[in-house]
Amino acid sequence: MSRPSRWSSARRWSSLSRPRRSGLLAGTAGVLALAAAWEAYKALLPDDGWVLGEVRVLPRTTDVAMPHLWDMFARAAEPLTSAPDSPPLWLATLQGAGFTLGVSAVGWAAGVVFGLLVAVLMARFVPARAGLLPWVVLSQTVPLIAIAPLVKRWGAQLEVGTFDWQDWMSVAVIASYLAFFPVSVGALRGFTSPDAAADGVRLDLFRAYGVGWWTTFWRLRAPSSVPYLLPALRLAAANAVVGTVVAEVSTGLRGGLGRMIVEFGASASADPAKQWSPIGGAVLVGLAATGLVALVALGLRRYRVEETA
Amino acid sequence: MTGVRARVRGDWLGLGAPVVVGVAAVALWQAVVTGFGIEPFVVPAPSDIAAELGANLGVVTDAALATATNALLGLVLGTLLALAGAGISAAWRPVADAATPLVTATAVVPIVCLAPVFYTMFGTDAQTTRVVVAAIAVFVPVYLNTLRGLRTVEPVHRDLMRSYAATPWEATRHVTLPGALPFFYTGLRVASSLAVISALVAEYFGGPVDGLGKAITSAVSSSRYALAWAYVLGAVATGLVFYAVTAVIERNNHAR
Amino acid sequence: AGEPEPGAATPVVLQLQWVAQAQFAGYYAAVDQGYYADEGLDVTIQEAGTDTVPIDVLAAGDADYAISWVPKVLGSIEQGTAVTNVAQVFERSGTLQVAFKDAGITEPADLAGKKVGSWGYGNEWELFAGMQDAGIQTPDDIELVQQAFDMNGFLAGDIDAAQAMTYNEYAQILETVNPETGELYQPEDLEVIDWNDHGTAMLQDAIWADAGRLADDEVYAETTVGFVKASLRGWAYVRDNPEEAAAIVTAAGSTLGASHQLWQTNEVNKLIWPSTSGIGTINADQWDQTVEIAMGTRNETGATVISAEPPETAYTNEYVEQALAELAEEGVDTQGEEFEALDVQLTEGGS
Amino acid sequence: MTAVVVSGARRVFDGGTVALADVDLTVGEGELVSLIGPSGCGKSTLLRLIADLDAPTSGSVSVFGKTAERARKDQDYGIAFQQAGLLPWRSVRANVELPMQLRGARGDRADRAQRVARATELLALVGLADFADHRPHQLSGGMQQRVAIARALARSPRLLLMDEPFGALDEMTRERLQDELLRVRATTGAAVVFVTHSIAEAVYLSDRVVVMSPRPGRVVATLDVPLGGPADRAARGIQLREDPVYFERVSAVREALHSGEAASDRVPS
Amino acid sequence: MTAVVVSGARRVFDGGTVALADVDLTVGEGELVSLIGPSGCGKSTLLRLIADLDAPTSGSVSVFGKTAERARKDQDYGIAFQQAGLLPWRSVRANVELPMQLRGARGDRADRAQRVARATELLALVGLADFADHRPHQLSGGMQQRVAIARALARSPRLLLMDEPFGALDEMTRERLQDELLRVRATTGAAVVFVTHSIAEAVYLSDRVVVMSPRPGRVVATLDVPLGGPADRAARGIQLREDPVYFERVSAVREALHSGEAASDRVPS
Ligand SMILES: Nc1ncnc2c1ncn2[C@@H]1O[C@H](COP(=O)(O)OP(=O)(O)OP(=O)(O)O)[C@@H](O)[C@H]1O
Ligand SMILES: Nc1ncnc2c1ncn2[C@@H]1O[C@H](COP(=O)(O)OP(=O)(O)OP(=O)(O)O)[C@@H](O)[C@H]1O
Ligand SMILES: Cc1ncc(C[n+]2csc(CCO)c2C)c(N)n1
Ligand SMILES: [Mg+2]
Ligand SMILES: [Mg+2]
Repeated sequence: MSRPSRWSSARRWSSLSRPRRSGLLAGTAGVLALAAAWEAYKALLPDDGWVLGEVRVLPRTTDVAMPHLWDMFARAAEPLTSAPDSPPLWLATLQGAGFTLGVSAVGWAAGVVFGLLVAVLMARFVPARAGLLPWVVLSQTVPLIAIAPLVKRWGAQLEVGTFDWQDWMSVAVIASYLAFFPVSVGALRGFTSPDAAADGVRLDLFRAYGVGWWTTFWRLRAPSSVPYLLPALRLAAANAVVGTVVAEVSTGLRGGLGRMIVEFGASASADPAKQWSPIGGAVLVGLAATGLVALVALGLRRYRVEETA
Repeated sequence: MTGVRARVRGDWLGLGAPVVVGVAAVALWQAVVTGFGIEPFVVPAPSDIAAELGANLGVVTDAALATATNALLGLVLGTLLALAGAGISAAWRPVADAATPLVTATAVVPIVCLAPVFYTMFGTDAQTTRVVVAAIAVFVPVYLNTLRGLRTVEPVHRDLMRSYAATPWEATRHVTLPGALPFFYTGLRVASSLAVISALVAEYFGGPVDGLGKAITSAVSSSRYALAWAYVLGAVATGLVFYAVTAVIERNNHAR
Repeated sequence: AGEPEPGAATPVVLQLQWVAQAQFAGYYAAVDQGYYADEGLDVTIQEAGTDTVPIDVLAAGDADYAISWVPKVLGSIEQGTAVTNVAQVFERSGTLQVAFKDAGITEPADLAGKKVGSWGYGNEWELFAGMQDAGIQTPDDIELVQQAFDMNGFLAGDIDAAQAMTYNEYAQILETVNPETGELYQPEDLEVIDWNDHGTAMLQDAIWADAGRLADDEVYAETTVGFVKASLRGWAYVRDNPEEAAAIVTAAGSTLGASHQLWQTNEVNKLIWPSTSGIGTINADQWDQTVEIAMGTRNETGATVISAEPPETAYTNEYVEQALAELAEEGVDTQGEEFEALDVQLTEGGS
Repeated sequence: MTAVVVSGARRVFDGGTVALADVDLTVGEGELVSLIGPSGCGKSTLLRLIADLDAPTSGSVSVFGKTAERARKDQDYGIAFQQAGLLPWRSVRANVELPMQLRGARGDRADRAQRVARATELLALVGLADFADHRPHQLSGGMQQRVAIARALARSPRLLLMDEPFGALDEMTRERLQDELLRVRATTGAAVVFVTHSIAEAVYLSDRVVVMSPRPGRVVATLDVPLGGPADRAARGIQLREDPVYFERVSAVREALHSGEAASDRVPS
Repeated sequence: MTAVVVSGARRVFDGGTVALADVDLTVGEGELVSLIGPSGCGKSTLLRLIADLDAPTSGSVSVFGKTAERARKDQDYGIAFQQAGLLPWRSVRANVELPMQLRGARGDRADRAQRVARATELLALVGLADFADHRPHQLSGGMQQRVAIARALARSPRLLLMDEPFGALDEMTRERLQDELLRVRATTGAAVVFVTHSIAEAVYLSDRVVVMSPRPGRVVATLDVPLGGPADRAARGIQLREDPVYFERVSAVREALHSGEAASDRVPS
């Protein structure tokens, strides 16, 4: 039965999608609505939230639990500490966010490279795929915090010539551990997508040309994988940020948002608005990271007629 | 090229190869640790881990059950919320657009940032925060995948329902929902192991003293690394059970 | 210590058990005041995260010395980590169990049936020992709650009795506005269980060295004396100049507020000074009490810290005695009998 | 009363493409009319206007004297698309039952029994009685098409709309289904609007062949095919295809197509 | 020397399906042979054996006197599948250049220039000179097919293998491409194995039509089509389709097909 090819149907869908601008407007409305809901909730519900039997179903509304939004912004404008040369909190947060973003980027890149290598290995050798894939899935059930100190330890033992392992590199490695997973799974799906019966004709074509696996890989499998790879890269970016922050908390690396979150715990009771700054910073880092991936996607747009989850 | 022989080979590979790889990896690990006399704080030997697991099976199981309960509640709660949200978003485009930045932000914000404030909001004497954290982690993939599924209605099916003058509810019941099911399951599969990890990570930041996350730090802080890894095995097993159960539900529910 | 070679300072890495704060003021002061440099040492201070086990960093060779609480290290030693306590800096325990007055908790036995906060991470053994002494069965008789980085759980009433260090969390409470009065919480609002008063105090911050290297590496042994000496001298500086010491720690990157930092400096001083046998000396009776509790106390999973006496190498006064002798020669007061604590005013948020 | 009246229908798409320009079309009751023309000439668009799956930019469409919308809501027609468009999660039988189920007002036991009986009958008609409990993906493309046709016939509509329903089939299966369509028509007396790009098929099946020209889509010729009524044709079967009238009409349609094509400046492929 | 010799070829698939049973086929140099038969009778399987995309369970295949594998590695044939199978990320031109690029040993400037010239020539041949820089998705189905055909011709193979290449096209485009194929054949003298399920197409194009029967796939008849050489046919164009010999051969193939079909017990759809 003839079905419209993926490529042409994609074009039809995109022509149906609404103008960007209305989405942007609605998005802003959504953010404002959440802000309004936060304050309304705070205003309307009792301090103790709503407790049903033994379980608190709705959160407390005290200023410690849910500071006013304007308090968060006001706090961000004030200095980080009372030290005379202390930068404003927003600036410190931004610097921390920049640091975390940098480490995440390294972790993302390392994870992407490793993920791609694993995917190529699994695409090339069927037994490798069967043997490795379950372990790749399994690897993500190992809690990150259990391996973070180990990675730091392994890294610290490493010293090759003038190259000295830095603590931030351990954090980047931990970030890459989370980032590699979606890449390897997504890339494998992409690399093997020409094997699907519906697309088999292209693979037959390359066989008819009498060319080897690697030529087929570069000319067919790799370009075909792009629609699968791009969402994976985006997921990997979000994962890399999560991994970086967790590892910063875990190893105590100074400079990033994770460390700020740990330290600000000490003032969570008396200065509750303070800890919302690094949370906002983390959202920014995540958005920036996925935004950077969008740039990569832009470079690959010729291969990206449709994206597949 | 695919045929019975390939399938049989595939089945053998599907079960055998991972076991071979696993056994080989564990053997190599054991050999390296004993051969080079590696300290347990670098990496404990598999045999020691197994011994600790054997000696502490009850404690590990209790901890795993505590974490699994929160993960399961979070999985159910997050899935229900995601389904409701995706339904509303699919039915009403402006809601979907308005939710987009919030969902994106939720997808990228690390749990470690949220857990401390959630304990303050929901109380640190209850499991609520762990459930909420797991639910949030679950929400994102289930919502995104389901929404995509609800939106991917084949044009020919849409025309068909219109030609029958079907009501919106009939169209939803007969075409949209069944068509979205595979997408929903893709999201659920991702969410299942996420739920376990998230509930576990949340334990680091407060709540009643139970669960695998707490147990791992306790063991590590007194250098009992083999015991810590026995708890990690508990976490892996829990994640695997969650993943397998969702896979089985998926297979039974949409045998295609 | 040996003659410092001119121009070639020995690099030394010190692993802390948490991030920079006045708890470690002595080491930061020693760096700042050049005491380590005087001993020919180039000291780098490494901070810790939530999952850092300082003693294992030391054992792995990634640090030369580590600061850690004794009960945590006893567990590691039993797991085969060869380290030695070369200077017991804190003579007293800073761990409290804090409750609001109206909770009716004045002594350990009152904890029964209450929601009790515990940090975990090996910081909870004094609490378990105290409850065990009071005949409380854990976890059956109490509801154990994992305490977060902050005191919000306590303030919101989720925890009836929370763990608190005198120098940190206790101050966090006193920096917070009491919504009922509109003023900061006052010590009178709180009931405090101090484990020093109930016989279950355990030794806390000590300087740990690698036992293997102490035995085999003469240079390291010499360095150890120099390191301990300069560190103790740093602590003497903190005692005599608490304001300056607090500023040094803040300058080293701590984000704690000024009044909180000074409070912490002052409280830590109280844990050291006056020193019974000279700062850093390990008193056998305190050590034995710590070991005894570590062997006899069960946590919520039924585990004890250790099951047998630690080896001989677990502590030695050899190096600290040399250091104290040299310090005495140089006219440094190592007992602080004259020590007078400050009366620090906490401000809202500790700023 | 006529089955379909399209008058002055125009359809301009958002991009400015004029898919149909002033199309008039009348289909009498029980009549089979084929639409033929090069790809992109608006055949599907016209069919969709009749089915009220799309609305004309100007002009009007009426079906059995009502508006197209009323006719759709009254379920006056059955439709088969070029793609079978079966619901993959339903069995073959359940796919055929779908239109009845959606309109089976009461949903009680008697209703159900009637539905099952009708589906069985229809599946037998398209030669798929043995496949009632299979899932669509277990059928070949041709079998799926036949299920879609059975589904279109389910409620015995007075009007059948078919958009290249045999497009994906091999020649022999196609010929067999053509004969089946003639038989169904003979027994039910339904009017049929049949889109195709096979000249032979159009001539073989139709009372009238409507030839269209591409962009903007217009009717360039309407040719009668005097080969007898449906029962007659179904009976003659293969011989019909060797009748000289048949060959002559095939040539006539081909010529009309080629001249219509020449009239437009650029030929789409 | 003959282009293709298949002797006693048998292909049994894993499930036990006998797709081909003892098939013999000879294609002379420059000859155009069509394979026709009901869906599932093994036409594609046979073509894939010749292309060495699949191997016979027993029997042998030789291409220009070599093994099929050798011929594939020597790039002795060009192939076009039923689906166009273009690479969507490449321009139309780059798609046509692909086989030359994969084999363009040196990849230097002269090599490149030659490739570009050849692609331009081929695109003109299939009437797509203006679309060289378009992407496949910007083309209609028929245009995509033509690109695939240009690609198959790129290295001027002595043997062309075509599996229902015009299957997805509307009738008029199809007829135009048939004429183009005849022209190409007349100029290059390539042998062609052409799979189709259109009887008219098979007769119009072929020197010989091979009729196959379904499961197990066998050759049930081989019919010569004495309508003149390719150049001659291309010149006569539409008139050829009205030649009595043409009609006669169409009927003959139809009869052969129907009888072949009757020989097997169950008809696949
Ligand atoms: N939704 C749409 N938006 C814009 N243009 C459209 C749309 N649908 C169809 N068209 C255009 O309208 C014209 C007629 O399309 P239609 O599908 O009716 O052609 P057709 O005759 O059915 O062709 P085919 O034989 O290929 O099915 C074409 O030029 C097509 O590009
Ligand atoms: N990979 C395969 N595994 C098992 N059976 C197969 C395979 N490929 C083809 N077959 C079977 O072999 C027979 C011949 O298939 P083939 O594709 O050659 O038919 P065809 O004549 O090309 O049909 P069509 O006209 O539909 O393209 C069919 O019965 C088919 O089901
Ligand atoms: C994960 C984690 N959470 C909290 C603390 C708090 N804490 C308990 S004792 C101590 C040292 C003195 O302040 C500190 C910081 C910790 N260590 N690790
Ligand atoms: Mg159409
Ligand atoms: Mg075929």
